[in-house]
Amino acid sequence: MAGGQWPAVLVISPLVGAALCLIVGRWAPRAVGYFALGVFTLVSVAAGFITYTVSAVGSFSYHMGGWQPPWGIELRFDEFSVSIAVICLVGWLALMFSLHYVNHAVPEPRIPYYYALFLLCLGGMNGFAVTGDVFNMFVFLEILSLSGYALVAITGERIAELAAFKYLVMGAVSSLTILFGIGFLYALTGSLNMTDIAQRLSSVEPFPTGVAVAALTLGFCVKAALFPLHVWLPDAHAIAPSPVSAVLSGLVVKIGVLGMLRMYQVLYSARTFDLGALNTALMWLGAISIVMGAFFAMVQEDIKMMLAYSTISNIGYIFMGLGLASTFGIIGATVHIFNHAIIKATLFLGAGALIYQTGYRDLRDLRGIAKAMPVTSACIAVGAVSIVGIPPTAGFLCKWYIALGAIEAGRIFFAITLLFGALLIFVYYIRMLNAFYFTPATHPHLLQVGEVPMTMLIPIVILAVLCLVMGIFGRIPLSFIEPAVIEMLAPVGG
Amino acid sequence: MRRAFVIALLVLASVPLLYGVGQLPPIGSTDNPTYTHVVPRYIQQAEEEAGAENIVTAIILNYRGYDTNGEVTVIFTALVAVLGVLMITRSDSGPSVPISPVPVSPVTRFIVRTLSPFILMFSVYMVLYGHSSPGGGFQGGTIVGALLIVLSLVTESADVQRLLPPAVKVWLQPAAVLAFGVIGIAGLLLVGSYLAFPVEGDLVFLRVPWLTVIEVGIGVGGAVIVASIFWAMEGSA
Amino acid sequence: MEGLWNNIDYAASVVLFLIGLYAVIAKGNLVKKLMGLNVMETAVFAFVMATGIVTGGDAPILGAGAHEPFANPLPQALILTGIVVALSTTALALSLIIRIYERHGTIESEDLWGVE
Amino acid sequence: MSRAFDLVLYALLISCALMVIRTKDLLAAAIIFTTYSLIMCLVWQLRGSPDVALTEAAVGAGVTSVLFLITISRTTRRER
Repeated sequence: MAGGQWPAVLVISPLVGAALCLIVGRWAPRAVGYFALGVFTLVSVAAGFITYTVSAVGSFSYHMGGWQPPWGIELRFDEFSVSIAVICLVGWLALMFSLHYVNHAVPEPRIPYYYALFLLCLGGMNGFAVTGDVFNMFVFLEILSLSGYALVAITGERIAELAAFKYLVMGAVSSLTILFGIGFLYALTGSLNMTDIAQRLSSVEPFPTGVAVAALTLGFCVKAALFPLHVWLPDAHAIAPSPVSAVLSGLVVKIGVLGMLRMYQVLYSARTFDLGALNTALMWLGAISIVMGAFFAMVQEDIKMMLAYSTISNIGYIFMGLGLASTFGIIGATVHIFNHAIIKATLFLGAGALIYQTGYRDLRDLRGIAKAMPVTSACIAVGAVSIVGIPPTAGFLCKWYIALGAIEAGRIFFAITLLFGALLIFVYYIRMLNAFYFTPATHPHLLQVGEVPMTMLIPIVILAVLCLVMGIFGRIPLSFIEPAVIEMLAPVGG
Repeated sequence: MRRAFVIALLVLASVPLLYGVGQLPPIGSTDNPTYTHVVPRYIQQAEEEAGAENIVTAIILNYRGYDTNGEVTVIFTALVAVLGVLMITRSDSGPSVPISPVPVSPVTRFIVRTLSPFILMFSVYMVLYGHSSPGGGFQGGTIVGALLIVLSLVTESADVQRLLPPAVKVWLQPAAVLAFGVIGIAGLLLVGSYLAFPVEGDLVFLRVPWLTVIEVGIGVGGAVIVASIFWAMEGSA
Repeated sequence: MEGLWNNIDYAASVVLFLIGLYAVIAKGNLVKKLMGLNVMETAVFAFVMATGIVTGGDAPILGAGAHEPFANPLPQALILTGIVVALSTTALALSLIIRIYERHGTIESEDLWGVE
Repeated sequence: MSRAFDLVLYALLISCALMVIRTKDLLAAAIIFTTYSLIMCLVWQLRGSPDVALTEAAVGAGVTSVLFLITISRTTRRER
């Protein structure tokens, strides 16, 4: 079997590791962070081997318990599953960042729980990304959502529980909507395996399938915080400790997009459905998301709040790319999932470093900080330039591709919206950089703070370098994902 | 006004939903895809392939054991989350106010004490015979958990918690996840993939012990987790 | 309409789902919202269980006295998992409510969104 | 099981759900919710799913309700 036993290592070790975290935490509270990092290193090695196998020999699947699908659960490793690579990368760096950061952000007795939840969240995402079974997808969605809600509340700050509760209610309703859609699909096809559903969908009633698709879309759009369903996001992402924000903003919202991609995979290969209405709706909602997210971000003074709204804007890009349903659009959207994860993690970890050293999170208080923390500020600047989409950074290529997709689909209006959105994003990131670099300090004593400890600085630097590298070598992920997208769109002649 | 709007929206949403469910395959028929596609193999071969007379148990522990592995992780996540959220921190003014004690009538206390051994026996039976009768690890475990909760309510909560010292509790809470991990890895080494049970050959005698280990793990883990969540929420843990 | 009449189990779960959703959206009390969420959860479970109904179906447990046709065991297995997931969500939400009450002294959302 | 009995059970379920929403007293609402879960449990038992019925009785009606009750006792009983 291609890939050997690495798939099992990938999905199981974070779950068992999280269980052991509490035991380790009881006897050696200081070691929990290193233990979690060790466990996740193992997971990352597994993800590395799997990514290599996929790129070398192509897709493969792993049968849990040795049962053939559709009777057993299949883990599917294809080009979209390779998002485990970015999950592990960002997750590992965020864990490393946490080693020092938690002492400042999380009350001490809660630290073992913090690491256990962090591992569960990352493990849940890995499980979600690789599963080929719709119900199993729901189970892992719940693992990662539950740990996400708790991680938002774990700081015990003033409104942390409120933000977490809002997130929980919306998240739980969307999970139930997804389960409802899964129930519909099961009633129609009698199967839970995605490949199998795709084959059997071609011979069922179209209307109930439409209802199922609508339910799944609604659920995943809440998870991904598309515009009218985004209300849970800003508070939750701004209140959470910074490494958690990096993971929530960079990865957890992408889980919704990944779910959409899986659904599209099934629907496109079932061939029988006209997805025109859905695509148009996603395109418009994406466009509105871009503009509204950017607009709200412009008026924020809190740096993390600004980054949170910026996520909504970027999710808009991804959904617009999906909705365009043209090859370039979907390639751009897929690659933007990866790039935005890296960029947003840079920015949130950078913001976390600033907050750690200064204790301030308001842009007006952080003026002139570039003199005191040059490396961190430079990394944030790289992230900002990258997210605006200035060449030669990571953000440029995907936005370029999405714009090309819009033109390819004959929708010039959306290409213009995209440019307009990029302009708005430019405005608010310029405002931030202006405050850091070119404004005299509000609090002169901050000029003496110095850089953060190495375990926090290194992840930020690695991510910032990746932002640049992904811009220059951006064609590698593009060419990696391109065959998969062309294959996915082939049945509808995209 | 807002309520009327919500109601109107939901009524509007109900139309396509009801129309959609009206077009689903008719309930109850044995010709439905749900009954003709995947399930026949479970019904016909569960006993010989998976080693459990209760087909539902065969599915949750064997065919779709990985789902159940996820499920026990979800409940464990809930425990970690509840403890993480409720753990008392320095910023608080002190331990939270305990619930105002409600006097328990001696009759209730007597009944609970008399019945508890029988309830315990019932749940142990349910855990051990889950593969051949209704019930199973989680149901039995929940009943033990509920028993611990009831005992905490009618007697002193601290007395009941003394049954489970923290050093033991921390090992028992993840029992279900760990049991799955152990059996899963055993399957990986002996049969060839994670959570695989021997289907035929020399090792087939291992099936029932493995099922039992998982069931007991789920039972113990479930009971301790349910009780721990209760104690944490009650404010005494 | 005939299809709907035969699929009355699905229809009932859709109605329950929407009732629960109404409570989640329109109720101000956090505990009430959560009860609505639980009603929704149970409704979805009822929906999935209804996919497995077989007229005259016996419990899918082999052994003495069992007779064909058996009820579909797969939805049952799924819902066993689902119920546990629902319990987990409820437990976390309730502990958040306890913390919110300790901190703000109220669990009415109208009062709470003002605190921000 | 006859269709009429089905309808009665579903009517009961829907009225229970509505009462959970309408009742201002949270304690009463929690108890009505327990009833709702138990009726659901009865429905499933009648459909040949003793496993799920047992779980729903233990978890849905039992533990969930206890958790609701403990929350209500630590917060407040009245809904505005």
